[in-house]
Amino acid sequence: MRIAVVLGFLFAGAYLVAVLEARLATGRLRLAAPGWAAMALLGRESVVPRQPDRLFFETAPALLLIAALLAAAVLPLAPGLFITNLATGALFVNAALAYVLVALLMAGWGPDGAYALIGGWRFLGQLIAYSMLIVMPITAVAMRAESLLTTDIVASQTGLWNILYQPLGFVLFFIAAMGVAFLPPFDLPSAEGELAGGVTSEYTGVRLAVFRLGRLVLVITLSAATVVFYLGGWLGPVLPPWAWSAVKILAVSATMLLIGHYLPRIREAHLLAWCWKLGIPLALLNIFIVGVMVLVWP
Amino acid sequence: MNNALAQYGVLLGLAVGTVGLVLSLYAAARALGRARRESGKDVPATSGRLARDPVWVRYHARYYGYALLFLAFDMEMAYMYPWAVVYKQEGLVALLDMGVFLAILFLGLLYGWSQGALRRQ
Amino acid sequence: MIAGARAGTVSGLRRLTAAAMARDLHAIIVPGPEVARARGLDIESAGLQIAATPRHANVLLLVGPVPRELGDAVIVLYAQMMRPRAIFSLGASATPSPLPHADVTADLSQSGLLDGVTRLRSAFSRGAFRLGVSDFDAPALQIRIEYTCPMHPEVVQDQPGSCPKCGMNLVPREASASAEPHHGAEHATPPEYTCPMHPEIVQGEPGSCPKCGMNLVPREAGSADEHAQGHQDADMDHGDMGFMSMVEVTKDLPRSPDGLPMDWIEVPFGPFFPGLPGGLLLTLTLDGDGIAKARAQSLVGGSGALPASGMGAADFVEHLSASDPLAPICYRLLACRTLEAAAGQAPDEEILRGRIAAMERERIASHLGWLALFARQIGFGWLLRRAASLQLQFLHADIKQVMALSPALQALIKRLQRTPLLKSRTAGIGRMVPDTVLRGPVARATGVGDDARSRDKTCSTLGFTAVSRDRGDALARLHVRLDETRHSLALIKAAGAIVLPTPVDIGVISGKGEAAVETPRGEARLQLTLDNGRVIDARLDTPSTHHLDLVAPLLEQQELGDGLTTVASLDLSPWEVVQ
Amino acid sequence: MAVITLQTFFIALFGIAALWFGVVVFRTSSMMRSALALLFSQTALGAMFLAMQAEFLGVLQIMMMATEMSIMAIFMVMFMMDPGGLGEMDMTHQKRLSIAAGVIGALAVSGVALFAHWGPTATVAPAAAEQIRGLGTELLGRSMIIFETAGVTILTAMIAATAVAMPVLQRKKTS
Amino acid sequence: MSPDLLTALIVGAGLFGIGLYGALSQTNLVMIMMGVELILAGALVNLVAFWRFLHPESYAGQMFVLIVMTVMAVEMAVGFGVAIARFRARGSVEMEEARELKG
Repeated sequence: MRIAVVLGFLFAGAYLVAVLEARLATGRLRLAAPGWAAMALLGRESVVPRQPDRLFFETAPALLLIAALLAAAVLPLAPGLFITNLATGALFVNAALAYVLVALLMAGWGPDGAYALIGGWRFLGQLIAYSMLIVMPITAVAMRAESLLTTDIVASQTGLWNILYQPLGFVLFFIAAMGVAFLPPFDLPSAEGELAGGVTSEYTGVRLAVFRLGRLVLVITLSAATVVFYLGGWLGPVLPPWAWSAVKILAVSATMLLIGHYLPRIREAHLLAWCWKLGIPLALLNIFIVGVMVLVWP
Repeated sequence: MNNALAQYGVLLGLAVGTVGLVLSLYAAARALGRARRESGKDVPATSGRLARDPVWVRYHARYYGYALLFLAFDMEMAYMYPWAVVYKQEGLVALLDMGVFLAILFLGLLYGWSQGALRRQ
Repeated sequence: MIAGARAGTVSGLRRLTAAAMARDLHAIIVPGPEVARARGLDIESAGLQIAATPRHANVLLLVGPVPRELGDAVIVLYAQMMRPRAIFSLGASATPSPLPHADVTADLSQSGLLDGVTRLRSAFSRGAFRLGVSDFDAPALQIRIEYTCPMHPEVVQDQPGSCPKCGMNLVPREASASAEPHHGAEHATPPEYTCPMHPEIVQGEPGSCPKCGMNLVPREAGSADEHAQGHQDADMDHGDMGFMSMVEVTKDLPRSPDGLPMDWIEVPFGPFFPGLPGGLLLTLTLDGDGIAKARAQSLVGGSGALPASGMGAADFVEHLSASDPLAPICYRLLACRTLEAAAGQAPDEEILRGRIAAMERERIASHLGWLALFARQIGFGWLLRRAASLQLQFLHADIKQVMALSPALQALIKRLQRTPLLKSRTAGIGRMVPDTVLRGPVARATGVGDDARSRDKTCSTLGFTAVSRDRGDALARLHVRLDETRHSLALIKAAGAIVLPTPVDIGVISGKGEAAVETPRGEARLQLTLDNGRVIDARLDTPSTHHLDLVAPLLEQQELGDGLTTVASLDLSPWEVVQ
Repeated sequence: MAVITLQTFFIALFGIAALWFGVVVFRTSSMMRSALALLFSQTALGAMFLAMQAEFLGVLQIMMMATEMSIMAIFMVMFMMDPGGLGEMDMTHQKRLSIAAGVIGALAVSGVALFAHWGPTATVAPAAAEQIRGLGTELLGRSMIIFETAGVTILTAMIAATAVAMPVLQRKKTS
Repeated sequence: MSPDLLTALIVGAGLFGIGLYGALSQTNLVMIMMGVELILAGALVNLVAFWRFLHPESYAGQMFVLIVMTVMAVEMAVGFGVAIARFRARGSVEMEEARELKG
């Protein structure tokens, strides 16, 4: 029951993200649009390119969805409302998200098409850029909570949300989260103007539908992670806890999409250079600052 | 103890269930008909040209300088998580200890930077 | 009913998905969305979403007649779309030869588009599935399997076997059926000869390379596209090797600047690549995601040839105006001016001013269209939508509407100057030095203030001053164009009215004339010869013709995304390229 | 008292998966498949660690190997002759010797495992949260020097890799 | 002894055997490294099993696992560094060729 509620929430959130995405792309708000689009994809043909690595081509969309769902499985929406509550929750989120990379590499390699291939390898470069900025800010969060349990992490923010306690970490994590979900301006692997769709360019019909579903769930998952780690999870006055989680998660997703809408795509060389030459030193600084603060003012 | 194992079971079940969901979607799509095999349809789309050559060739990834450093630098997280959990309880010792560790790693990063590893090759 | 329907009886789930497809139309546009917008079509407000690849499209939208050279590419696009797929033709009833007839045809106008989309929807919801569909096939899609060695691409034969050079099993590869089979002594097409170091040198007989003096090596005509250029060292000889040596394989490969010899692949970007103007074919030899070599060509450029009997003056004006759908008014103006120069006539000042206003209005619209295309290339969603909608409003605006739109345009320009990441995205990309072949905003971005308008008296009286920036990169080109739109607004305001250029009656005269017009892409010049009132010879010199040749050297060693940004920032119009 | 429990079943299941993927690594000619097979072999090991209730180590293994083996994949594709495996090329030598060595090695180690006296086995593992804390205390306590040595090792590796891999000419130009 | 420990140790032995085969039979530096990775993975399984079933109270066992993981990462970083250098110099990472070219 609990699991069904969480899954229902995730898919409903993914649907709303799709509505917003369609709104930004077409300029019109149509609540039914993603539903019709999914239905239409189901009805269209779905071909496998000739001489592909068929195993990879077929596995990638499902793996993307599984990775996104597993990462969401350790994120609580309210006290007691979670799929699992692993003792290593904060680490497990990272572990599951690492398979987003694997899925995209497979999707890039599988079809034996130039645009997809370049997209896949680009995402590996992107991971090398953002990965440390996911891991290190989460470490700082765990330092404050003295636990990797996601419920403990939310509980540790009772007095002051982490976005205020460690704003630097929040900024880094937020940017890196957009990188994981390959949302604009970090949509290097699936860029339309550079690779005509990149890793998604050979997916059609129902396979494309699964791929897009995976991507949407991934966006919701990353928003949920941001909320749990930095925005106090379910904490908040008046409203019931689950409502707070819902509001915050949707707000974070919307922010992610809107930011991308108003920015041009980043260059890969810049992404790598900025993340390593600026991001990692800042993340280390963040750990140090939080370290001192935890000792001085717990 | 069983609690933890049960949780892993739930995660495994979630993964298997997702595979089931995906397969049932594929089955629904299959029920609507198979894709017709037509010439040119299954060639990877390159904006109006039939590019039939295989592209699985030795790929020049220009970020290999970063990749080398990343392989080593990535290891730091294995130590940082257990450290973060006991940080508050251990106090200053932990701060100094990890400070030294991270400073050592950061030296490596600086070395790589100075040698031109941190750029597009 | 649509020709590209899926097979199956209409019932249950199929009916539901057909209804969904009617509500979810994704179009791939031929020749490209920028042409559709320049013709005043608002594709997205009509309910069609613009797809980046034929894989994700279910509507093939033909805007105007398809140029002959794009025929094969359109066939490939159609073949690569998933069923159910429909052809929607605006302003032309005929489709390129083996394609089925257009499922829906409509006038080339916004109302025609809207009407057509309505019919398209009902065609989908009624006919997405039907019994007895036939496969689509065309000669352009035929393939032939040939066998090649993965390590020695020059080894190609029709039968499977092992490589004579290294003994590896040959792998099957697809080649276009029209190319000549590799085995067999006689060649229907004669071999051509090319230099191993300079693949651009190709000639019909053996000889030595004019660039380096090396002996030219023979190559199958028409096979150039199938081989990555890095592999063409046909005289590599290691037949006596005992085992397969990678040292041998890689020693002759060209190396990247960092010294690693990798494989190069040749990838087409175009003619329907999102983010590049439709009809422009960019063939990039990629070394990883870096560009090793580039080749740019226009598939839709005209030859400039006129019918032998010549053309009437009014027809000529229409002909020239239609030659570039991206700047029709400027070319109309160019034709009119040249005819007037030949006839020695000049319209009165009022008309001259009005014409300049029309040209400047087109400049604004064209620059906005470029912004939309550029935004698509650099993945800037907001700018794409904003610039496209402004372009459509400016396209046919009268003077009052132009003035009313002015604040919105100014706001857009201001906003762009404040956008984070835009500067880092464009600065330093595609840097050019001042060069005499450069024209228009591209030249002015290198610090050269040359502008045909500064030689025009009427323009000067309206207070025209040329803008220039000196960085020479994509950012400078962006800034020049933004500044130009501002100046254009001022010019239109000063001119006071917009008058479309119409030819004055030149009578039955003979003579030569020459004129120049600063089109949005730079100065276009026209020389023509009149014989008894008919145009018998016309020589057109356009900016994109020259800019196209610059693409190849400019792109070398750039990152793929940067290279495409460079091309987009040049604002090429493949239509005006004179071949 | 050898009872086959569900736990044993899953340990064996993931163990067999790890072995099978390990075999695939050397049996496919596609380099990408080879690298990803190694990845999934390591992932299966991680799952096996979870089944053995070493939660932190299991999750860590699953996470680290995903990124490291993906990077391995790009290096494979960079440096192998035919990364797509289209040529079915044989890239091995001294096959018989190697198989013999592999089999004998595996048998010898299993023999040790079978016949050594391991003494009584623990049935109860500490709770997962406790494990992380325990490991943290260990890091900052008795194993502190080991931990710092690991840091120095990583530093050495970073320096060695950079110094070897970066082209000499470029090195002079920068800095 | 428990079947769990035995299973784990046999899996470790199997990985060791496969890795040994790979390291000996492959001609390519990168493939040899994959063999070494598998050998190290076999060591990892054994270490985790020993910790779990023999000394769950001592975290030195887990510490060993972390060190082996570090060794894996270090081996990969240095190995690929060498591979890049070799490839740049010779255009190949085949060990066989390395030997022949020298001698």
